[in-house]
Amino acid sequence: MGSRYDSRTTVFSPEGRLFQVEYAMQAIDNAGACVGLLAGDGVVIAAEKKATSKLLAPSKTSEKLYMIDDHVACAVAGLTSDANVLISYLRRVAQNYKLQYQEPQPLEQLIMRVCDLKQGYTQFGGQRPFGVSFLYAGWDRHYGFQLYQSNPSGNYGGWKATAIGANNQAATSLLKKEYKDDCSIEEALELAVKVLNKTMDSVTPSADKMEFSVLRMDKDTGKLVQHVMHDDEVQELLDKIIAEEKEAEANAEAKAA
Amino acid sequence: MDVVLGVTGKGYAMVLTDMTSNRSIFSLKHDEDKAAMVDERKVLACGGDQASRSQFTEYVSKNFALTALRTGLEMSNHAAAHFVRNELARAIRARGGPHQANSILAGVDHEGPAMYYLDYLGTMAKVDYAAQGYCGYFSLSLMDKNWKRNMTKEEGRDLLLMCIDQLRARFIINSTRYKLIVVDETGKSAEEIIEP
Amino acid sequence: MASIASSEGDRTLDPAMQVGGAGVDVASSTPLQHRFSPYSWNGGTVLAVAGKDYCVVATDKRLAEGYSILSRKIDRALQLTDKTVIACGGSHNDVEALYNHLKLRAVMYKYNHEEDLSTIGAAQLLSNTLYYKRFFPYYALAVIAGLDDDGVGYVAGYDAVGSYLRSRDGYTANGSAAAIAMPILDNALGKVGVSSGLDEKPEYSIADTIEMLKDIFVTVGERDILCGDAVDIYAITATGTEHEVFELKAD
Amino acid sequence: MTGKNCVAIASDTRMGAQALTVATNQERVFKMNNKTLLGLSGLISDVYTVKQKLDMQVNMYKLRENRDMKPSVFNNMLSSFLYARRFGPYFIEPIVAGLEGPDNKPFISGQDLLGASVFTDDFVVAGTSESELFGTCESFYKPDLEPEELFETIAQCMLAAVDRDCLAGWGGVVHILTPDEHIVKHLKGRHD
Amino acid sequence: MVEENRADKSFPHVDGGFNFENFKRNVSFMNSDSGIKGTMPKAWKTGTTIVGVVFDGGVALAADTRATGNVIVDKNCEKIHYIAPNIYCCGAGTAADTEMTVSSISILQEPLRDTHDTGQISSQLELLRLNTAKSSRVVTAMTMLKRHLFNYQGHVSAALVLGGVDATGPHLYTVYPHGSTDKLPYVTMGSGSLAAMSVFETSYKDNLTEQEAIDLVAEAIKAGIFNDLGSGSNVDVCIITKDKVDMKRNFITPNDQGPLRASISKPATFGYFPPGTTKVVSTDIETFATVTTDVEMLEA
Amino acid sequence: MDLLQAPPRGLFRESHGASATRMDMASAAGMGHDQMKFELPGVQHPAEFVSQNFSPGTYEDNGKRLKFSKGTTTLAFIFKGGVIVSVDSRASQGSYIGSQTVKKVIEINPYLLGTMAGGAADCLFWERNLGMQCRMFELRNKERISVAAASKLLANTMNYYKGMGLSMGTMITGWDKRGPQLFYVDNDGTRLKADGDKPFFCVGSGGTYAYGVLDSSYSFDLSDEEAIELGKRAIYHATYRDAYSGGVNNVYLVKETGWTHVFSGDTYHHHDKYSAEREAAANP
Repeated sequence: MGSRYDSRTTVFSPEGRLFQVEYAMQAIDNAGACVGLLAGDGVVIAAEKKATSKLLAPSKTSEKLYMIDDHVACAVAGLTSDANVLISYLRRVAQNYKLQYQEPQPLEQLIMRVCDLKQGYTQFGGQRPFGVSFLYAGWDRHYGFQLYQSNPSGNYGGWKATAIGANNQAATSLLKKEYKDDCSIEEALELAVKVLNKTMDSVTPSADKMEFSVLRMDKDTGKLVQHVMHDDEVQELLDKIIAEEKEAEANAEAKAA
Repeated sequence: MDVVLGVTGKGYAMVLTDMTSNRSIFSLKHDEDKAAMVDERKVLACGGDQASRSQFTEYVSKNFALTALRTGLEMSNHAAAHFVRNELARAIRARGGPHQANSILAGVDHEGPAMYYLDYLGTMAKVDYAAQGYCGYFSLSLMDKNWKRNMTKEEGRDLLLMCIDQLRARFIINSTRYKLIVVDETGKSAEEIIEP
Repeated sequence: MASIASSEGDRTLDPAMQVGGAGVDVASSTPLQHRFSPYSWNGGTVLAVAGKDYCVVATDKRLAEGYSILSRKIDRALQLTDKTVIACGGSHNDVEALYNHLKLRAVMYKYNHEEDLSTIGAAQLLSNTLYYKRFFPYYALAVIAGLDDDGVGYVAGYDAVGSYLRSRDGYTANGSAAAIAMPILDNALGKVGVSSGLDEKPEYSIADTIEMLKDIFVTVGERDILCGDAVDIYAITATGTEHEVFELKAD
Repeated sequence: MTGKNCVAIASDTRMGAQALTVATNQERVFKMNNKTLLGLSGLISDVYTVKQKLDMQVNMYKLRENRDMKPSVFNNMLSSFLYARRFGPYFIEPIVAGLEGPDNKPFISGQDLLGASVFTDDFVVAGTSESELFGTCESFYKPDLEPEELFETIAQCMLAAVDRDCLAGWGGVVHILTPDEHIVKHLKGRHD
Repeated sequence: MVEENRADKSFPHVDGGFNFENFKRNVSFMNSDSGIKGTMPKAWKTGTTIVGVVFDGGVALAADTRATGNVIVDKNCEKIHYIAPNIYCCGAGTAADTEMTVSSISILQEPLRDTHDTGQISSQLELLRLNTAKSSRVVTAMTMLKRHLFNYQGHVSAALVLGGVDATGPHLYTVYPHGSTDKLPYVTMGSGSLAAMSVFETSYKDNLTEQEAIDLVAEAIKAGIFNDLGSGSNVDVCIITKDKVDMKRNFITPNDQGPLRASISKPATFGYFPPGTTKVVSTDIETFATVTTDVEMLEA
Repeated sequence: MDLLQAPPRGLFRESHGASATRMDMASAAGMGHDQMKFELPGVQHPAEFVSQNFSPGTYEDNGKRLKFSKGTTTLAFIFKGGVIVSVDSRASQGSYIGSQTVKKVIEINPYLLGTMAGGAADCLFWERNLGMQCRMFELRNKERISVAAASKLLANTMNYYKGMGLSMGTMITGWDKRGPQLFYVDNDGTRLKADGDKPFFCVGSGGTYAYGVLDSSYSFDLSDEEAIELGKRAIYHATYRDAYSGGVNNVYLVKETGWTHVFSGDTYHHHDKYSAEREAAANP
């Protein structure tokens, strides 16, 4: 693919492509997958944690899912170091908005800000683009629950269900097939597990390889709650899905028989 | 010395200002607007010297317009009030000095009507009715006595007229004309010049 | 009061005379001003509580100026008659002068009328005496405590120029720590103009009252640097006045 | 004021421009996180500004560190914040009250407008009624009160004190923080 | 690069140094004749008696524990501040100045390591120690302090007694708010300095033993506590020798109010508030979720 | 002592004035000495010195520790049933509330009332002094002094001490041959008669708020009950907004037969009552 048009971010190829930006996007396709689903009563984002080495101490905090503010969470696929810079930027933007207006920043405004920053790195020379894509799960009073995706080019868009990272085509096609509008959070979680199962290398899904975050309204208090699921909750969810799959298989076999 | 008053009621907020512009011992003008719509459904009524007042109101309204253009969203009363307060608090620390503007911000948003008392120091209070400057000494007791929740527009107007009568009777500085602006869900729903 | 004789008020010195004077800025064009204050601030806190048939007044014994303690055993209270005690915080020179004057007036009254000045009469006398110095006040923050003509406890607080008022609920505080002590008394005893404390304020006995005042003085001693060392407590009943000294901390 | 595994801050609710009472619903006590309460007395404009700036720092800390700021740490941050403005201070006097560490040990501190801290294990006070409050608290405070008792004590101390201050009152509010709950009680006070 | 935003810059640890954003505004407040001036809070002073004495093999520092504003705001404050493992310092003057110039609580406790660079002599010394791998000298600390104070021309109102033991032996300095210093065998500072000095002048002798030094400084502080109204409460003593530092916090507590209170039998209804004494208009209770990873937003 | 004495002129030059002062002393302490004179500080300009150093300032007493008690919201109005006098009861020294139970209506005699605003001692003393002068008048002339004359006496006194830093804003009210009368007198020597369609005054820091209520609700034809209620209401609203007014509301009604103290109640309870009424009005 090498060409003399890919040595700089700021140079278009004759076909009108920015190779560096595309390479960045390809780099992301190797990263652990993230999937996001918009449910009727909340947003689910989930991510695969890639186990690189047995010797690596597991991170104390989340590797793939980050809280940006009380009303926004994001999932990251790509270079973690790049992501850290952008996440801290996102947090500062959100906090500054709050400082100025004393209310949470509308989601799209926040994403627009970080995408402007990302875009800058595709246009000015001497620096490479950020090698990260994000999924954003959030809520604001204007549009309720929302799911967005952004990539290194600085493009972003709103989605009902989407995936980034490794095997995202496969994930997206599964989502296309199985996603239902206005599904419940539980259904969305189950679908997220299925999608991750499909994208992950390993055969047996396990809780320590996945992260889930749910944004929803608390039924009792009516307040927005961001909930990062514990390992045992994740395991419970996995067990349930595996049981269902087995049952389905058994049914199928029975049918076939 | 300006008269700046406001009340909220059922689904609306209204402000009343005098229309006099004074300098030294004479009065320059009797048709000065001291309240401006800074947004579709927000009005900023302001007392203070004319320069500060106009600079300040314009700064606020242009910023709100910019925000609306950028985001396509309407700012909540809460956010708008904090924006204005922050600007006041910033200005008083800045080289240019404070906005010598004591204002009342009133508006109607998805949560209904709201009113904020803001002075040049950056003091802010969310209130049901308000008066800025000296006119407060004469009208607040009337508002305390006669204001009630969910007043109709007519009742609100009557209350403000009562305050004007009081100011005419007791305030050393007398203005002849006052302007009343009513904001409701649809935006500016009425504007009236009140003359004796 | 000798110092007052030397007062020439705001004295403007001729800058020319200051040339070569120690520590004087010769280049300065503003004239040097000497201001003289005839007052000092010696602290002093007075609390008084009146009951149905008694009255207790307590005042601390520390005489202070700035950060210095001038005396740890000053008497701030004046027993004017058997049934009347006056105690003052403020500038102690003025307080002494005031006391001397009042003593004289009380004695003269007794000679003329062959009876003691009543507490109510003394209260009015004190007010007038203070007011006659309206244009050069005694710096004395006074409390008068005693029994009225019916034998009921009488307490009144004064400002420096003689505005006074018999306390409706029978307590007052004056002097340096009035603001510290007053809300405590309000809470315990205040019935009107007060939103705190028990709904029904209890009636305290004279012994309880004394203990309560001691406790409040411990509090005041903890927070007011001018108050400490000891407290004079005068308990006035129909049978006479008992005097007690309660030791406070000395720091 | 501290209690047994709980802390409380009380404040009045008046907002005024000198003699004129502008509003009677002023919040001066804020929950910074589930373990920390902040009370700010002083110029109301600065109360807002400082509170909002601190809020931002507390949020950033939480996001960065994935844990809540401890009350003592918050106190230190506030202290540096104020002292940085040694020669142009904010006109506020803050009080920090919170529960510290896994044992929820009560923590309270007060600061002057330049950020000098006082740490006590009983009570701290600030504001226009400072002298009055010192009197009532010094007299009425008792150690190891349960939340309900602590509420009565702090509320009484506050009401009695503001009743002697022209510039304070018009209702009051008490915030009580226990390990599990944040209780806010609005008090009936004098409105004159 | 990632842009710096405005609000962040207004926070101390970004810029470093003092922040003068309010200065102009405050000057206009002070010049205004409205009632605003009278209601402004005032800075606390330590009042204070602080002393130090050199003895055979070490330095003894001592301080009282009172801080005053309009009234006594702190009955048991700490006025002996850490500077280095072998150097301590007593502070008198404006409470914030003494605390922040000398100690730097925010350094000792996490996590705002990068607060403004003023003051915090102790942190500068720590950096110096890390860079040079040598223990700090008292004279270094003294020079840093005097430079800092001189720089601010007395506006940073801290009067200090600095003591420590280093490779060259025990040293005791006083540092005045304008930056002048003295090196003496026995020193006093603060509003109670005269009272304390009278004790030193009476009882000081060369080559005191450690115990004699402790007794002497404690006596000097007590003189301040009882004769100076700005000083009060307890005696803190700090003994620095070549090998160790012995911080005797509340070494003597001559002013405990406990016994005094105990001697009073106040009526039972005084300060007794049964439940329901206070009239409550409304109660809101927020119960914290037990799951710690949940984060709640206030206004959804 | 190097003290100047007030020169014997003005009020005190008149024989009844001078003797009145002595009489006051005599009644208080049984002494007829002329020892009691107003002492002035021995400076070149005593008036200036006095007003600079000892007059009650607006919010703080010129930075002096010497703080005098001061107030206030007071009001009085004439209506068909007589005169209503309604006052608060707060005495403040700086922002500290010295007392919540001050009697700000001074009962000069059974037919004359004075109110108190400004320096408490100034009002108290001079209205006491006025009471004495009124009594002297009665004894001399065998008839009660008119309210107009009484207020004029007080205004004369104030005029004499003009510029010395006295602080007084008072209303003198009563019932005389000409019916209910109300006068305003202050430390500048101002003396105003209440008449016309708004025969009332509000005095003190909370006065503007009281005016709001009075101006909008006043009518000459109020019944006694309505008038008392209006008096209460006006004071309540003033205490609510003005930091330096509060405490207990005292209402007096002046009739041909003299004054009666018709109401005394804590504004604490007024607030409960009126705010409940307002809530009720919002949800009929």
